[in-house]
Amino acid sequence: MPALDRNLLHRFGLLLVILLVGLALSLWTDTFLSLANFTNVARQVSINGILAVGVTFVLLTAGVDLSLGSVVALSGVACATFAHPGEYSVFVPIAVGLLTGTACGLVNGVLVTRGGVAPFIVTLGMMTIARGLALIFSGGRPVANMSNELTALAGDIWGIPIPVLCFAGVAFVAWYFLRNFRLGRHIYAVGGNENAARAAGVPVERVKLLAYGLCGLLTGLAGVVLAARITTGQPNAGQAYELDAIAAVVIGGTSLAGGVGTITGTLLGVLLIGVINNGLDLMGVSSYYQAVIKGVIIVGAVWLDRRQARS
Amino acid sequence: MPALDRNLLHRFGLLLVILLVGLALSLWTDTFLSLANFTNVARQVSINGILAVGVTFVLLTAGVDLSLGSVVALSGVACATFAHPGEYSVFVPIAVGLLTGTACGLVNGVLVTRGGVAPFIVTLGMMTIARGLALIFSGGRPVANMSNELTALAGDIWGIPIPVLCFAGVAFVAWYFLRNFRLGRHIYAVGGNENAARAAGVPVERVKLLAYGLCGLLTGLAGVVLAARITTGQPNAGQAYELDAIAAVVIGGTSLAGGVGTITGTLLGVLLIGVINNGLDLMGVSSYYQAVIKGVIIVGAVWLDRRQARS
Amino acid sequence: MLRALELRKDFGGLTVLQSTSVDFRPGEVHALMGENGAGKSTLMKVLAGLYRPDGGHIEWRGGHADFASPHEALVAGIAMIHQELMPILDLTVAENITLGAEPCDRLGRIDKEAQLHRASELLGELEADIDPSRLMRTLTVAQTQVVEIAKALGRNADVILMDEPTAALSDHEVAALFRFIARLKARGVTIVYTTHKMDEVFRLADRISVLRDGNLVGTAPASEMNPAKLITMMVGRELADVFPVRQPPTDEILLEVSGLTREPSYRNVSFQVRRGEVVALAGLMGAGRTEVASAIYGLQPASSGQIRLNGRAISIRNPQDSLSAGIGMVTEDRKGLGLIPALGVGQNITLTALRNFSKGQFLDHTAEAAAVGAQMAEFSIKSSGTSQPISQLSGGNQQKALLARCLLGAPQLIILDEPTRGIDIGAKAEIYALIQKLARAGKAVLLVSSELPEVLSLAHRIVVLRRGSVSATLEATTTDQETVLRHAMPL
Amino acid sequence: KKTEARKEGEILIGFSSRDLSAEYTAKLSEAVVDYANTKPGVKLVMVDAQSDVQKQFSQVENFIAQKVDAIILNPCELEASTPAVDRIKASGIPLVLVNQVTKSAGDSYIGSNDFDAGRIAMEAIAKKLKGQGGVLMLHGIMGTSAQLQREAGAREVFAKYPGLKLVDHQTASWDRAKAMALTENWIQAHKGKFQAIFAHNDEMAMGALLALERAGLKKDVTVIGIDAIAQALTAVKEGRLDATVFQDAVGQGKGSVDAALLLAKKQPCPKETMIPFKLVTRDNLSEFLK
Ligand SMILES: Nc1ncnc2c1ncn2[C@@H]1O[C@H](COP(=O)(O)OP(=O)(O)OP(=O)(O)O)[C@@H](O)[C@H]1O
Ligand SMILES: Nc1ncnc2c1ncn2[C@@H]1O[C@H](COP(=O)(O)OP(=O)(O)OP(=O)(O)O)[C@@H](O)[C@H]1O
Ligand SMILES: [Mg+2]
Ligand SMILES: [Mg+2]
Repeated sequence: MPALDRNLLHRFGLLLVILLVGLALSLWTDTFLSLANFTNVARQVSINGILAVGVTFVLLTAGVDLSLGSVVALSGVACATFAHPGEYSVFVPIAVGLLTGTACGLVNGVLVTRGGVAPFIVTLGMMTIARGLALIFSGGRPVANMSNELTALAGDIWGIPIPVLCFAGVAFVAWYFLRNFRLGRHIYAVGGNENAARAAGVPVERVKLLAYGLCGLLTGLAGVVLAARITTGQPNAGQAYELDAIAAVVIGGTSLAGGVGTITGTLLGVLLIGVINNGLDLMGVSSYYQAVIKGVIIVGAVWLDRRQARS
Repeated sequence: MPALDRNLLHRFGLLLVILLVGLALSLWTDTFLSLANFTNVARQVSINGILAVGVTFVLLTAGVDLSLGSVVALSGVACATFAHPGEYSVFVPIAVGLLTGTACGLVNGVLVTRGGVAPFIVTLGMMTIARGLALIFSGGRPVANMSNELTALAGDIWGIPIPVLCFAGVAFVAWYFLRNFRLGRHIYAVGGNENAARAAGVPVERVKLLAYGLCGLLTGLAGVVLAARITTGQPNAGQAYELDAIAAVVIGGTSLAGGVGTITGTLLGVLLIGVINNGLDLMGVSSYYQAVIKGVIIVGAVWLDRRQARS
Repeated sequence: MLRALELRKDFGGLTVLQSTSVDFRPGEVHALMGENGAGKSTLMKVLAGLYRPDGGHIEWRGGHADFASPHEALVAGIAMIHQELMPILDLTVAENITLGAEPCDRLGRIDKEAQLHRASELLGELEADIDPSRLMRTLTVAQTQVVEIAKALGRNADVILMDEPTAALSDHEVAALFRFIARLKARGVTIVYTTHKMDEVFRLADRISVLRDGNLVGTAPASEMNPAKLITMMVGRELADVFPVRQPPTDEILLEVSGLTREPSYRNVSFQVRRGEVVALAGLMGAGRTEVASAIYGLQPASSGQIRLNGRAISIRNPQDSLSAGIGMVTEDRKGLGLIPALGVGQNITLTALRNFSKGQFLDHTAEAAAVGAQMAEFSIKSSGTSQPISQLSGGNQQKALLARCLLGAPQLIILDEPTRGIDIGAKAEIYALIQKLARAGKAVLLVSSELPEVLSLAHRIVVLRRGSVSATLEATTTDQETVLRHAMPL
Repeated sequence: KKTEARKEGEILIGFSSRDLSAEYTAKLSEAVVDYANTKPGVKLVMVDAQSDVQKQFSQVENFIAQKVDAIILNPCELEASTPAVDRIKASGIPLVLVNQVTKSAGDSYIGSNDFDAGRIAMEAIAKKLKGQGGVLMLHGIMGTSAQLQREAGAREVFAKYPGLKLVDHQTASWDRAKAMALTENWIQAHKGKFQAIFAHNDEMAMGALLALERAGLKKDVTVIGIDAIAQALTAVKEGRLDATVFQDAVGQGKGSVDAALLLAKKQPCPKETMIPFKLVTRDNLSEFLK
């Protein structure tokens, strides 16, 4: 569909900024341009990437999910609780983590669709509730002593980090789903004009529930991957992850008003944030200035992107 | 105008929840129902209240401001820098704080209107930029040694805390402005349907700029009041204040899609959050459970409110 | 086979439909007539499952039908073309047309070939030249309406409810739609049809039901009806001649447009409008009428050309410029460029002229309320109060409110783009009278309308556009429908 | 030109600070940077993990990619930062841990034990109250190592003195304004039932102090914090704050840079350098004011 294929070209401004930043970094540092560092960047963006793909579904329906970070923590704690060595098969903690995330997502979805409460409020509530639950379940202490099978999830296969493979897989499936599946197109329709979608017989409530559920599932996955990476279920992990994830999606051209956006855009947004973080570290920019520069680049990138999209 | 006056009745569900929570607290604790505690609650909500009133303007234009917390910190630092005893008159630090906030707000406004960048991205950028600037200007250390004249701003007049008076004054002026000023009406029109407002001759860009500027001014005020209250300009103050402020506004019935909402609603939202925080502390609920209960009450209150508004 | 039995619908205490019973027969075109706000759209929305009735019930194929959502009604075989255009702007035309009924494989994947094919087939039947892979966002209002029609027709429903489907269409598309309706009829499909265009009713309808204030006045075969009788039933009184007499214009030129160009929409457009004159811009759909009018009002400034008002060249970059120069406009895109949905009717009406009701920045609520009251009475706008959100008004009343907004600013030049779209016959007559009154008062009116009778009877002169260029300027009194059409048709 | 290209023989040290917005870590980090600047031929790159384990992990990976000569890590967490430490050890780059241990040991550890800090502060309170009275405790962000260990240290003291009662405890997230509001609420709820407040850091202690002073209750209540930040020291000097617990930020900072340099030059270096916490009261204040 032109509406989608156009996207890469459409996001040309963003690609340009990423390339420019990359070029600058290659010139300034002798460490940026290396396979090892690219693997690094890929690994570092994978958790934010998985979250960003998940929240893309929700943002496309004109919703929002502020609970990502807390649900990452809760799923991580839930997963770690069942991941002590020799207790269960490795699939149990993974399933528990994914189910926890999905459950939170579905609760959000039900409150939004049946309860008619604004997504901002529902997910803000879930943000504090999930954090509280993570602290309660873990007794406020990190859940450690995870089995090697589970922490191996943060390792490599064929030299590629598994989190990166997860992210790539998730992104591909999401892209294919949104592009080719009826339900995927309905997500756009609901976000684009809810009344029109309903009048055309689209089951609006079910579509929204699906979007929140999928977002929850991917949040659970991010929680499991994070727990594997840091080898603990950390009840205070994931602080403000939702902001980075939503920022990546919006940078990638998805409208907070719903109905517009693509997974390729989201990937570019995730990449931009990852490259900036990596590059500023490599350049040894002082952290205070890092904050300022990061803010300026993000606003500048989006400005450039929109400017060329208009022209 | 009835569209505004309807509000209190309209927000009846919210009022009901506040009264219920208040009643429960009066029965459970013997400390909630006292003048001293009411003064307490009023003092504690005043900073969030000032921010909430400010961000109401922005939300009404269908924008958003995520930079509130960071700008509070930056304005506080700026104010404290000029507030050392015996250096300047007390008006200088106050003016500096207010101007800093206003400047940040105007920059947000210009980027949104002239730059055409989504408010979410602009203010997310400002969030990290202002935080970075606050850290740079203060060298990362709290700016202490403030004059008594300035810290007296957190004291009382006639037994009423000055922050509460500030909040009350700000709320009244904002209420009057939105109700009785042409520009106030224009803010609603722009948020309700930007294109239609433009076609009807409303100077859309100027109206938005004004909204962001006013929000910035009030954020600066909140920064000054906070600095006076904690007797320092704290570069890491105000973390996540934007979430509490926006939550209060949305709880009060303002739509994130713009064009709908009132200051009275915002006041009720601020009050609800304040009463919950105060009450849970008074009851000695454990931190973990506080988070869960707070989330449930907020979602529940909004759910009840919307349910009765529909019926 | 479809029956409404004592249906009642309330909106927060206001009863909009009171015990209305109508039955619709297979293979008939049943016209639903009534004034603005009579409850036609509401009745249709109840039948289509969009609203739940507050009383009575629907009988469908001999059984009780209780549709919880449009989805259920569609599955049962009832589709609706909504009066309110509901495009999903960022999806393609094909996706909009097949929305909710996409051709899929077993896994739920969309067959995009089939989707495009289905869309072009439907558009072809409606004789509309729209590329189905275009984004909805790039369509004009008229094209959007064609897509809405195709969307409903594509559901292969047994009952199709059509709520003012032709409001934004020009004769060519209307004719194509009517041919389509004839084919549907032959297949035994029931059509429930609402319109404010009298001629259509008598061309199409087998039976006519008239609603007034939510009550059914009566149902009769079309053959037993005539326009005068129908109007009397609708309005409750007889209506004098619809078109008032024209007064000759003055010689004083108020607006002079020369060489207005904005490729690819229009080029080198020049014409004049005198005080006291009504000039119509005529042309086929997509000829560029709306774009020329928007350029004069500043919504989409021209890239070159000159606009002179009262002999002075003025630069118009946005509506603020044109409003302060004394130009007002009612746009054709009521929802996109007109309504502020959440604000009350009153606040919508005073939005443009708010300065007149304020001292400095302070609003004078008393003066504002008085002006609102006067305008609502003058335009007989029906609402439950001045603070009722304008989005809750019936389509026609919304249109009247926007007219009231435009005229409250007392502009010298009034641009009206499809001003009577969706307005009932009684109100139309009032608007026609108003246009002549404005002309008589020395104002100038630039009228864009797709209804040729309207153009011919109201305007003094007609500027015909053909693919963005002026093909003729005709004196209304000495020309006729055929001449205008000949100049409008592509060569 | 690659401005960052390393000069011949220059030693490059990577330093990841836990959180520069926390005053104690900011002071520590500043000491690290300042001290490294005084060493010729040494270049130090500092990054801020903002209390995010995962972010710090990424920063460590970036250091490894840069092939730095040594890494100074101020870990965010005891458990969760362990993989980052393991990754560094696998890369063979010398590692100095400062101020916080992890499950895996580095090549050298410079620091002190948060458990002790909590214990010392609570002991001081117990002594002041003569083992009898109500205490309120202000927690840091729940679940962080510092919060957990400072609480554990304090709890040990409660176990020792049955007369000490923990009246209420609640998190104020290391934040002064939050601590102030919380203390105001506690004054309503528990007026007269508490004689001391123990705050997990000085920021919160200052907040509690301001709330008590505003309510005119300071004279009845002992307030003790941890970290000995500048304002706390001033407050101790003015007799407003009863005590704070000094953690030698400058000592830790210098020690970690020295250790990193030794390790980078492949010279022997002590496995562990403990820099003890010290209680700061009015009596011994002069030792700690520069
Ligand atoms: N959602 C709503 N809430 C409140 N009132 C409504 C709502 N929808 C419609 N109404 C009211 O119901 C009445 C009938 O509206 P309806 O749209 O059915 O009229 P209509 O006959 O279709 O008129 P028109 O010819 O102008 O389209 C109007 O007075 C309108 O204000
Ligand atoms: N928003 C838009 N984006 C792209 N093209 C547009 C847009 N609006 C109009 N056009 C194109 O500009 C041309 C002129 O459209 P315009 O709306 O002025 O026609 P019109 O004569 O007023 O017809 P009608 O109003 O009956 O559709 C058409 O070819 C149309 O496709
Ligand atoms: Mg209607
Ligand atoms: Mg037109």
